[in-house]
Amino acid sequence: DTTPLTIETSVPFTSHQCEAPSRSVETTPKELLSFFRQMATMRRMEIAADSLYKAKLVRGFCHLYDGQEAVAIGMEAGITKKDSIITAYRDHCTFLGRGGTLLEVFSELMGRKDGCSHGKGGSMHFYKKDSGFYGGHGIVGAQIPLGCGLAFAQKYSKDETVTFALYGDGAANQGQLFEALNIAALWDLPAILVCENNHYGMGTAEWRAAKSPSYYKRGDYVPGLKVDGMDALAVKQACKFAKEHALKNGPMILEMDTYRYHGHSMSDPGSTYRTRDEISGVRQERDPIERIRKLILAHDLATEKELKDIEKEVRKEVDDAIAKAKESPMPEPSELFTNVYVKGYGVEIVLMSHVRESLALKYC
Amino acid sequence: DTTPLTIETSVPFTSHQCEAPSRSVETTPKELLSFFRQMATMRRMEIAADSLYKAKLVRGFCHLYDGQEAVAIGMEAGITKKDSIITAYRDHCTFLGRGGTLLEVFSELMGRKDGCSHGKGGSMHFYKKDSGFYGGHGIVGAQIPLGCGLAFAQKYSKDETVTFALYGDGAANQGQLFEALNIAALWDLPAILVCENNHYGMGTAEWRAAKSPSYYKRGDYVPGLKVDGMDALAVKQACKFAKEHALKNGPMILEMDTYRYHGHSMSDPGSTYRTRDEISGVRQERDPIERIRKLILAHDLATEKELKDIEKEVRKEVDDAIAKAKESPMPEPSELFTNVYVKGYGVEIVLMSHVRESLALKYC
Amino acid sequence: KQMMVREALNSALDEEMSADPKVFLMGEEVGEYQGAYKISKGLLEKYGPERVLDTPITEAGFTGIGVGAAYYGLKPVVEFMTFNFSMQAIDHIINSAAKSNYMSSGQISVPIVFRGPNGAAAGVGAQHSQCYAAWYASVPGLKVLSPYSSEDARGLLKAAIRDPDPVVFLENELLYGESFPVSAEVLDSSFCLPIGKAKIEREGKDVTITAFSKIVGLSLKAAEILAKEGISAEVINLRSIRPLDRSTINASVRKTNRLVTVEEGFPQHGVGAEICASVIEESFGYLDAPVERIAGADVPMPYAANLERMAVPQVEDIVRAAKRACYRSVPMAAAA
Amino acid sequence: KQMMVREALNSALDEEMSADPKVFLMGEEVGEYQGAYKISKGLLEKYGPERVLDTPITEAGFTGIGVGAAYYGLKPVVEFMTFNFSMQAIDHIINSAAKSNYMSSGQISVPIVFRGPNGAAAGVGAQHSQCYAAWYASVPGLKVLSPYSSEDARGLLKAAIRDPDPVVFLENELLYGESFPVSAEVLDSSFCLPIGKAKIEREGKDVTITAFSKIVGLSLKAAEILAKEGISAEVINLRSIRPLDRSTINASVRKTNRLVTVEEGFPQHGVGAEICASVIEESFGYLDAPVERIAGADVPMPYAANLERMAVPQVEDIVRAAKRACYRSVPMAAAA
Ligand SMILES: Cc1ncc(C[n+]2csc(CCOP(=O)(O)OP(=O)(O)O)c2C)c(N)n1
Ligand SMILES: Cc1ncc(C[n+]2csc(CCOP(=O)(O)OP(=O)(O)O)c2C)c(N)n1
Ligand SMILES: [Mg+2]
Ligand SMILES: [Mg+2]
Repeated sequence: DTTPLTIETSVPFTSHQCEAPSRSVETTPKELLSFFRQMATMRRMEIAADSLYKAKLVRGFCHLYDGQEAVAIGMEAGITKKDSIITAYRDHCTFLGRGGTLLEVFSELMGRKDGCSHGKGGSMHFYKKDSGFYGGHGIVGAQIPLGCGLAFAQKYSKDETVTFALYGDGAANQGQLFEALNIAALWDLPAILVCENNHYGMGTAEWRAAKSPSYYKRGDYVPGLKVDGMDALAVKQACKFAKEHALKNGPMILEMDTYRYHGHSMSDPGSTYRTRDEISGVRQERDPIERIRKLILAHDLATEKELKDIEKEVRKEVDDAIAKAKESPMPEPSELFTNVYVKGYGVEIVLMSHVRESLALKYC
Repeated sequence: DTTPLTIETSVPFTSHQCEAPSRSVETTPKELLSFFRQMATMRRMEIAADSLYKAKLVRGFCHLYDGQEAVAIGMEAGITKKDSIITAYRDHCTFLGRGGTLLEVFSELMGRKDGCSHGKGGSMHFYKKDSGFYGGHGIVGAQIPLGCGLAFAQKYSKDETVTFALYGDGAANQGQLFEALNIAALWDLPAILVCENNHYGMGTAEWRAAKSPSYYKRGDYVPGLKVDGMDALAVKQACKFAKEHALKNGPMILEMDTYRYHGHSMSDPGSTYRTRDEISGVRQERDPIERIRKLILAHDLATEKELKDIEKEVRKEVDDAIAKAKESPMPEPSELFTNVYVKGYGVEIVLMSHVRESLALKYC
Repeated sequence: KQMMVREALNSALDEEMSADPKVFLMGEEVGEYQGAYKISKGLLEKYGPERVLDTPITEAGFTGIGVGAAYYGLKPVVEFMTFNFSMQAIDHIINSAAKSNYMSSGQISVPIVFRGPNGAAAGVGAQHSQCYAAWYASVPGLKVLSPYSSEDARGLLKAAIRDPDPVVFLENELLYGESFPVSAEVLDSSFCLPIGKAKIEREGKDVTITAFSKIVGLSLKAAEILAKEGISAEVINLRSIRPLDRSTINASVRKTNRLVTVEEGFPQHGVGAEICASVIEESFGYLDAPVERIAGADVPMPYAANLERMAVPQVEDIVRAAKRACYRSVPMAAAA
Repeated sequence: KQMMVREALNSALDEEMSADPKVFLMGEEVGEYQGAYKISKGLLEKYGPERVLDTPITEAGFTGIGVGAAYYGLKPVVEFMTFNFSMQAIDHIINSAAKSNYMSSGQISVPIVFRGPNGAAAGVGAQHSQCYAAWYASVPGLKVLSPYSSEDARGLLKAAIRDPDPVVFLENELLYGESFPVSAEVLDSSFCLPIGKAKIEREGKDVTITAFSKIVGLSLKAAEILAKEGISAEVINLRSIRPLDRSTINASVRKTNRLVTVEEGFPQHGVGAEICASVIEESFGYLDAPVERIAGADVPMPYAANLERMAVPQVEDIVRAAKRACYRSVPMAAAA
């Protein structure tokens, strides 16, 4: 059902150096239902990742996105797959939003062949270049200049597309943000810097890490918008607006006011530096999925039962993907040495593998 | 002669997030005459360094400060030697302002024993810790966090002193400025960030390197002042003001509008990216020494002849210092291995000197 | 008595902070969160926010601030959540810290410690697993320590904090939770180890094995296996990568005539290469077999468990290398 | 025909930019100023400001932008005014560039060149004189080249730009103004050298000398002096530090049975240490004398001319080391 529907954003946009877009967002029943399904999938996926981690099937770091789904979903609704996205280590849902599959997610998390990085990247390093997703970066802040570089290449190639570079409130203090933003502004790069402000960088509340937590004003001289990041429609509106702006005038900053329900990563209970009340308050009042559920019900686009069914379907999809991922084999031992260089180790490239002869003995 | 005298600054201060100090600056005949003498010394010293360089007695990089003298002089007049100063590679005059001697300057420039770093530092690495001068840094921007660190230590030690960290307009775009400023503001450090805006970073005009060349507004949330850096009295007023502010409220930014007459360093003719007219215009209208000369004459504090005599004396002092520096010996060969560590190479520290046995053979 | 490495580090910090008011700790999450790996647990409470400082995630900025504070005479301990993030601040470690005393002819000393976990943890992938021992230890002006046991951790960290020069202190996340026996001497607050001295963890006569950090443990296990097969391995715990204890290493090789170097980092220009060169320079005539160099595989760290295991040295690799060194007296190339 | 290294680099950039519209140049002062060392002279005029980009002095920012552009498929050439400043950007070189192809299992290749002068110039002091060859060449995912002559400069820079992987290209300021003879082949726009292959600059049979960049020149001078004294030295110009051409080095040592490694960088974990280890691993039985390692002195670079001269290898150091390697068959330690 694609009958147009206009819905007001939860709160007005706050703008800096620009006029805010309208609060009335165009959507369709179809879009709302797909928002619901996709966000439910993301939520379910992250909960499942949590369980897999606890079952020791996922190793190392694992940063979950539940609570922040509206950013990934709303952004995709406002742009196309020709636009580029780059983000940090909290990348599972961003990858899914770009068209990645549950099987790729779970396989990667478990270090299997069918993972989006064939098991070589892990939780923090998902990519999907064919639809413009450039990772998945583990170093706080690094993706911001990298994203501006993607935007540079888009402009250089006259592609008329833009890049969204996502980072956290903690990352927003990084010097490389200021360096990249200055260059992006000097060169009018079609870069949108998206600060996913979930109000904590690990255990540090935003105000303890930033003298000025107005992230949408980070570059004095660059227009910015503060957006309710729990409202997928507001995110969509803002991203559309920012894309148009960026193609014409260069960079823009979007601050998404959002929240992560989980701790920072699996080793963080997430409850020592914030109250349980704070978390449950957000869940009750601002949850991005519930917001869409209410809209759907209020506009009679589906029944409660239908939505529950979608959730059931989603749960099954996730379970099926996990089952399949568990059957995906570990990468071949020989994969240890592939992809270090594009052309692999040819005659020209002397691998020092004999340094650990054992490897050669065991696997080559 | 220390009768108080009140003089108006050349132009009003422009302020950001604070109220500007008064344009009326208290001074004395004595101070003005000492400004004149000191700035004349600095000017002469830099011109002499230029000649020594051309005579191949100075090697490597050599960044001259002529044109910017009022910043060094005015700053010293506003603070005490218990306050700390840290700057970049353009450090000869800052060192002199802190009480360093001409002999130390020229000896260091020629790599001699009597240099302030015993010949081991060179032009870019002057220090005078006993009067709070912490160098002399070659990496653009590095001195900014370092300076905030000095301020941290001052506060930690409850010394009631402040640090002035000087950097150029080019350096002002460095990410580490934003990182350090944020921390300085969060921790209320008594740090004053002084941007010596001479309008070029090497061959790049400020507007080509900075989307927003309002350096005194660099940190949104931190008070800033734009100062005529060619007016030693304005600089003094601003530095006093900033020191008071910083002790009470934490960091502040001062942008000194100044100019370098020489090229960036000795290899830069300094005339490809700016017009000769621009340079001579500044010389004629804004020269910091001429400004003080005029004030002295206008207030009848000395005659033209007396000022000329000072200049002659200064010239002689410089020549004498050079002569003496030329007689200063090269550092002892054994100095190659001293000061790598505080305690030198004891039994515990295995130097790999045998790697170049020749050294040992030749000198040890 | 047993002590965890985590406790050893924590107590060393605690004691040095209590002994010297100039010592302070800064870094991400070191205060209210008690440290990402809980190394600084309790210190904020004990020493207050003036001496235990939570920083924003801005390594270049806070490291520069730490170094500046050291210029002034304080004794900062800067924690990197892991040393991978020290690359954002490496210019300050090298150009601002290591070189200042020299450039200033001794005016500006830099008594600072940079510490945190280094090298591979478990399953954290390519960007979070690099070993920086060889890089930092190549730089004159720095000292580089890497503890293995709780004794090392206590004695070396205390030495690092008391030292007047910049020290890079490379810990290992996987050791934090390991327990080691500690003597009363080690537990005494005056305990301190010398910088630049290796420790012979196990004496032996047939082959020398050099290692540092976590790999010392693997080497000791390898030595046990080798003992069962009649090979007596001497295991050297380097403790200090710079200065490198060339004399202990060479003395051992002159005794055993065989050398296996082991490390987790990348092979090229690694610690093993340096040790090999040091031994060739000083004890060439004593070597009865080519030096065996075991290192991390020459690839970015893969995530998958099977690949990761292949990428880092295992006990069996050390055993095999030691056997090669002992049984074979012809050059390796000829055997290969 | 003679050609300066500066011209060789400039023409290589020019030709590759003209051949491939995806190639662009960015860095400080590369455009309007024509390059701090005039390597990019004329390129702005020829290719316009879209392809020759002056950046602010913000290495982390512009390097990250370069790497991002390479992710997208462009072929950036990023100039560092000197490699000392690359430390501000090193996280992007290592974590963003070197590891991406691996972490993404081949999805995100990074065809980028990082270039600029490396190592000591003359009289520029401790912060401006460091050699980064050993650091970068320790990192899997990077290739590291270091040209000596104009032929090298042209052939290797063209190879670097055409290569699909991130290449660190280490020039030397003191060579920019040096002229070398070049053949017609070298001047042809199709000229390109293989990455990973060393060049034997001078054949010899008594001792092998390995060197790269400016030191190749000193080594050739040393070889001449040695020749007069009846010692025939083989001089290997490494050209590529990573991959290191182990086979050429080992083949030479198997012939000469003696090895002197020379470099300007710090000794510990240096290129010499690696070469020594490589030869011990592959040709242990062939060595008739301990490997002689010549490196920069293990100190920050002093400014004073006399100290600076002592801090960097001189021709006489190489000659002396080669003689030691040739005349002495007892271990060095015994001789010392
Ligand atoms: C340069 C660097 N420093 C430290 C870390 C460790 N670290 C990983 S995530 C994180 C917190 C980041 O917080 P924020 O930017 O708000 O993103 P969020 O996790 O909330 O999405 C820290 C400190 C890192 N990965 N990189
Ligand atoms: C990180 C770094 N990048 C580049 C350089 C080379 N460099 C030295 S000075 C300079 C220009 C600095 O300009 P500015 O900050 O305006 O100071 P000014 O020289 O005008 O006093 C540059 C690019 C450096 N020293 N450090
Ligand atoms: Mg956050
Ligand atoms: Mg300037």
